[in-house]
Amino acid sequence: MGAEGLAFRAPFAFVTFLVLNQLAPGQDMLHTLMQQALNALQQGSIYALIALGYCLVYGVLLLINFAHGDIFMVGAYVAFFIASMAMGKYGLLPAGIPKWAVLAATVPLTMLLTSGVGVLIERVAYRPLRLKGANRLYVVITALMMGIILEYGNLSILGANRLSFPSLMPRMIFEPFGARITITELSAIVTCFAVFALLQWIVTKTKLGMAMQAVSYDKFAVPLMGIPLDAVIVFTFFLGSSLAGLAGLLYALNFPVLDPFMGAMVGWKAFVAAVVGGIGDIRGAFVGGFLMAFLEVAVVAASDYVPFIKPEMRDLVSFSALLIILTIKPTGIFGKPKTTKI
Amino acid sequence: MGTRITVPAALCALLAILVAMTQKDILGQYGVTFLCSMGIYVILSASLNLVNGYMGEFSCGHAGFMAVGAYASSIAGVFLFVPDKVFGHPWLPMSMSIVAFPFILAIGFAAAALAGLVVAIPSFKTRGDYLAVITLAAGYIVKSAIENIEAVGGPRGFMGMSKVVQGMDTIAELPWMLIWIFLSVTFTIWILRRFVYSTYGKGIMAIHQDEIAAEIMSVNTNKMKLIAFMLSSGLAGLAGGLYAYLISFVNPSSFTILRSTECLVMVYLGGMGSLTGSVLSAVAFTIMLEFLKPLEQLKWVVIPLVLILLMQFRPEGIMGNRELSDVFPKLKRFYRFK
Amino acid sequence: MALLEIKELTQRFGGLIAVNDFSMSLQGHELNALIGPNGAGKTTVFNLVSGFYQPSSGSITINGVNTRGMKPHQVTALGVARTFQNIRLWNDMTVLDNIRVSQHYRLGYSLMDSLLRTRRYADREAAIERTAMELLEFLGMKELANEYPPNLSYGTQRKVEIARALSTKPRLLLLDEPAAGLPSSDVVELIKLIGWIHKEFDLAIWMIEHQMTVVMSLCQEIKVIDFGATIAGGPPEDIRNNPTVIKAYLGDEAI
Amino acid sequence: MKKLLVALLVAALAIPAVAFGADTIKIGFNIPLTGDQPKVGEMSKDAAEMLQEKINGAGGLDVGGKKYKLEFVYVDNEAKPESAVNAALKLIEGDKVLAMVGPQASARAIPAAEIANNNKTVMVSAWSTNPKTTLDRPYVFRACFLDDFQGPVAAKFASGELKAKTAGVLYDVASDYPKGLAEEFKKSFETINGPKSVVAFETFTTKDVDFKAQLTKIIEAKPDVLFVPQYYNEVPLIIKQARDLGYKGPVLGSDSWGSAELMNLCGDDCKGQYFVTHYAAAGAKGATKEFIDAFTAKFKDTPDDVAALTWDATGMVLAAIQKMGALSNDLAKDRTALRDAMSTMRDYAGITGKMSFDGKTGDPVKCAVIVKINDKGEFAFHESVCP
Repeated sequence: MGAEGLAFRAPFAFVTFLVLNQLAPGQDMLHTLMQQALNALQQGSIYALIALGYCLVYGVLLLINFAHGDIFMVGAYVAFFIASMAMGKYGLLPAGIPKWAVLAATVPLTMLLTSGVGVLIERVAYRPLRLKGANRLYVVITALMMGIILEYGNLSILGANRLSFPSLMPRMIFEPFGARITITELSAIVTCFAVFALLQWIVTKTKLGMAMQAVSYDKFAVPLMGIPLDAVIVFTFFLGSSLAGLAGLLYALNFPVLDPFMGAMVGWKAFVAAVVGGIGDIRGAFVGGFLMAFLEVAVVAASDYVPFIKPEMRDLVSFSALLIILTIKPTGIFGKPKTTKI
Repeated sequence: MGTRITVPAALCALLAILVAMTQKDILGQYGVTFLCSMGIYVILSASLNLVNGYMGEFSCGHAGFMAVGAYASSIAGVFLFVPDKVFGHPWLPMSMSIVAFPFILAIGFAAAALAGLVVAIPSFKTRGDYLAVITLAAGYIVKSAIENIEAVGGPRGFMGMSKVVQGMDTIAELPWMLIWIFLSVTFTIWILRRFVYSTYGKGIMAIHQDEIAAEIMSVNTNKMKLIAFMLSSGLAGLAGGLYAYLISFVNPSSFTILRSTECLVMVYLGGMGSLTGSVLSAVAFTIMLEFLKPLEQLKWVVIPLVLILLMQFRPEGIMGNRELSDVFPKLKRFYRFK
Repeated sequence: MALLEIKELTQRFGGLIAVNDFSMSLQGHELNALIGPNGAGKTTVFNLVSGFYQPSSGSITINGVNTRGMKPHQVTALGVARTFQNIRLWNDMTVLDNIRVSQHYRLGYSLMDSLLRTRRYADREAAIERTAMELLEFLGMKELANEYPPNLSYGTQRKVEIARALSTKPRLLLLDEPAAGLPSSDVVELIKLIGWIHKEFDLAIWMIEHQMTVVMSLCQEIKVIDFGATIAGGPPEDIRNNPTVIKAYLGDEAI
Repeated sequence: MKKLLVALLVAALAIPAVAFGADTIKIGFNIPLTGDQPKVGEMSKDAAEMLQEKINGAGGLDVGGKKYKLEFVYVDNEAKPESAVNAALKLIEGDKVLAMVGPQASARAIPAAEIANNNKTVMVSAWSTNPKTTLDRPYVFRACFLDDFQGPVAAKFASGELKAKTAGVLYDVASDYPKGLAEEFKKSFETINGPKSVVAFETFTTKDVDFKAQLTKIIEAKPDVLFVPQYYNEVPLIIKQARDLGYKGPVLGSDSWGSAELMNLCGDDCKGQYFVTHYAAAGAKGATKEFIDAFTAKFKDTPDDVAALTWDATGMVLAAIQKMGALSNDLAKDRTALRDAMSTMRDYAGITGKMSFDGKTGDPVKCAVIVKINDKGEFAFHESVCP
């Protein structure tokens, strides 16, 4: 069976696995399983959204944009300020604008502004190096540095106080099969799937998408083909960063505590997810994100039933699993092995 | 032949001066600790350069190997010299610690080198960014594993190493850690120089520049990768051991991804495939870390900015892949090149 | 005992059969060629012989040793060296270092020797350097020793690559399109060089080449493959007017 | 090798040669102004500056009839162990401080304490709860109670006041403070309510924000109370997610909840919950109230427990200095004298309660306060538990 299959089956595998391990699967048991599956799905959607951003940029430039996690953080902050402004916080707008309107305004603005940040970084930090033909690892390091600058820049401007994100959605809870899911969680999942579909379409069907693939295939031939290289790259960063913005917003809706370092950890994990999925491939990032989440949740959930597995070992087990996947499949789940022509 | 002894002589002189300065209180404990951490950074960046610079892989789990070394040597030391509720009564008298210390460090080296296998073996098949993630995962695994081992205190950390250092003071009141770190730095540079300049070690650069050609031109690539990763992580372990005894306390949170990031930055700042570069950048980096403290938060905006600008102007790092002796050919008169 | 013995060699990539039931043998001092239209599977044969691929079926024996399961560096140690269609020199190493490193399998000292700089290390390094310099001198490239490949002309790079291959002390030298991309003047040069190498060194040369001038003026025997299958073999003049060969190259309407 | 020499010179110059002023007293602060918990550093610094102004405003510290001006030196330890050590040495050697306050978190406090003790300099950590910090270190003290006191207090309150027969615990396994406390709580709760009465003991890792997987398990186990010994930035998320998942029972917290930020972040979810801490902000009286009002007025920010504890830690040091009677200008002698004065401190009336040292350990004997978050979102005094 293909590794794709493996990735898709992982969740079901672990659900059935739990059922089998439970001697008498009662009603509660099933509820819990359902709940855990939902938890993983929701956590995965966040990972996947960020991973998609990594993947887009990588797919085009073969650049690991380590600043992405922090652009995501910027996104959350941007969303915060737009939302608070729209709710009349700074007196620029009258208070009492209905929340749905605020949300409707926040989404596009956040994406737009955040993508601005991303494009700016590309322009001032990455492009000069690229033009100088520096080793790509130097661009990677620059990206790392950019991330740190964003974190501490934020810290020194806004101070150490964490921000509490306003709730832009009613506190509505659905109860499918006895499991519970809030509307914010649901929206995160739905958005993630929608974005994935959209990107798939852009990359495979549209001219720009083709151009993006062309750039990643051969950076030097592309200009000769009359494709505006820089334009494509800028578009890529625009797309990737606006995704980070969207992810930041959804994240903030679900986890309404913002601090300058919120992007770091989730960013690293999303990056790992993207690579395990087969970096450069949209499907890879998507599947990888969910795989990561399902692994993490599985360890916690399974710890009661499997000997030697303690919930404390979550990172240990999940990362070991990913390591093994990469050892068996050296180019990730969707990555196609590079055939070197001799 | 004079060129043989100039460098050793110079080093001995320098060490003598350092020790003298501490005895005369020109150089206080603070200065000593500062130099020590600088030395540890030098070891870290030089050792990582072997993999990231000379072999051209992107390992970002160096902190993990450092952690293994730190814990291994700490446990060894405590096991031998310190009464501990987990590791029982000391086996040797305090005064022996000075004799045992090299072996304690060696244990750290060995343990970390073994841990290096976790990355080395996948590297046979997995390369590039995928290998990068394997190293990243390895780092997380080590940290998470230590957090789960109660015997070494889990997240509460592990201590008692100070006793071992005090044991040395019973022989003579000298800045022992400074001496050990000085020797270790020398050892690291010495071993790496000799390795990368031998035709044997050049196999690693061959892998970097064209793995297929290397393999077909009779370089046993898997073996070379194994050596590179184990040597690199081993030296990281050495640095870890020294760190543990310098701080006399280890806990998992000092070996996070951030520490690995620092190592990466130093390697690329110095230049891939330049030991001189690694040393330079490590020194520069530690100095920046210490002397920009007054800036508080802004320090971490300034340092990255400086580095980014540096890379804009020198996209190949401070030294590129050149060494001191390439920049000042005259120096070759004073020490043996290659 | 034959130097190289290939029996019913077959290589499949998924559905595609790159090499089909290919057999041949070299006694030890031939200068033969393997020709065929693009995508005929010539390079695949070389990759199989140099151990870069594992054959799907069939056997390759070098001096009576079956190379199945061997890694390329082991095969090289058996005395098989090769050059590449598109030059694969180590560009950040001097010409001298290129030729040094390619002697890796017979350095004759261990890691420890290199770290401790033992007497053995010193002797062997000296020997390796000597061999390298001698080889360069022999090929009239002594003054290039400390040049970096990218600074050299394409033709010279080819020459260096051949020198690097020779430095592994091969019994069998595989040349993959040595004349590819060379100006005609250099081609004449190259023909001379190959012939001279074949005369001076005790080895067999087996080359893939498209330029018939090279093949015709040098080779004793020529094997022609198309779609992985052997379609003809024999001395140059036979091949030159063999209808199947012409058909393979030019298609039916040529006749 | 040249570089080492250069570095050496730089380092040698780096050590500020500060003379030990005759009529000033220097106290060093080894606090995380940067790193991953800058808020802690900020709060500590604010509290210290306030105290300094207060004393110097009154003409200085009166030691045996002689007024001394206070000079506070703040060094950033970047929340890194090695920087904490450097900072400690810098303060002790370079700045020649009489005593050092901080580092706050145990991971930094333990190595720094080693330095302080070896250099025979008094160090007071405000909120390091790890036993190792003061263990066999006569010169090291702390201003907060330990896990093995707080844990039982929480357990007793849970099973008494909250009538809990079973409890669930969610804590950060990678951070030593919550881990220690969670284990202490488990131990004493199970001694009260019998083995296995802690029905769920779940963990996560620092910087996690999604606790649903763990909470789902906890809720499945149906505990009467949920104990969350976590920091104020994690608590809001934990409680919100617990409620979303349908948990209706009470949530019990620890002193790490005690920050004004908690309510900004948590909102209504936290109202009606209890937590164990050092002092109650709302309805506070006397010195405590003064402190809170002054702090809020000065920094537009309600002080959290770090601020309060730093205030007390520093206050204790100053009290001990006064107790010494007089300062000889021999630093080593004064430091030792200060140590003796500290270790015999009795009933120091701090804003976080009375503190005493028994002369043997550096751990204070002090009372804990249980606070209820009332409907106005204030931390209201509920009861006080003493050892």
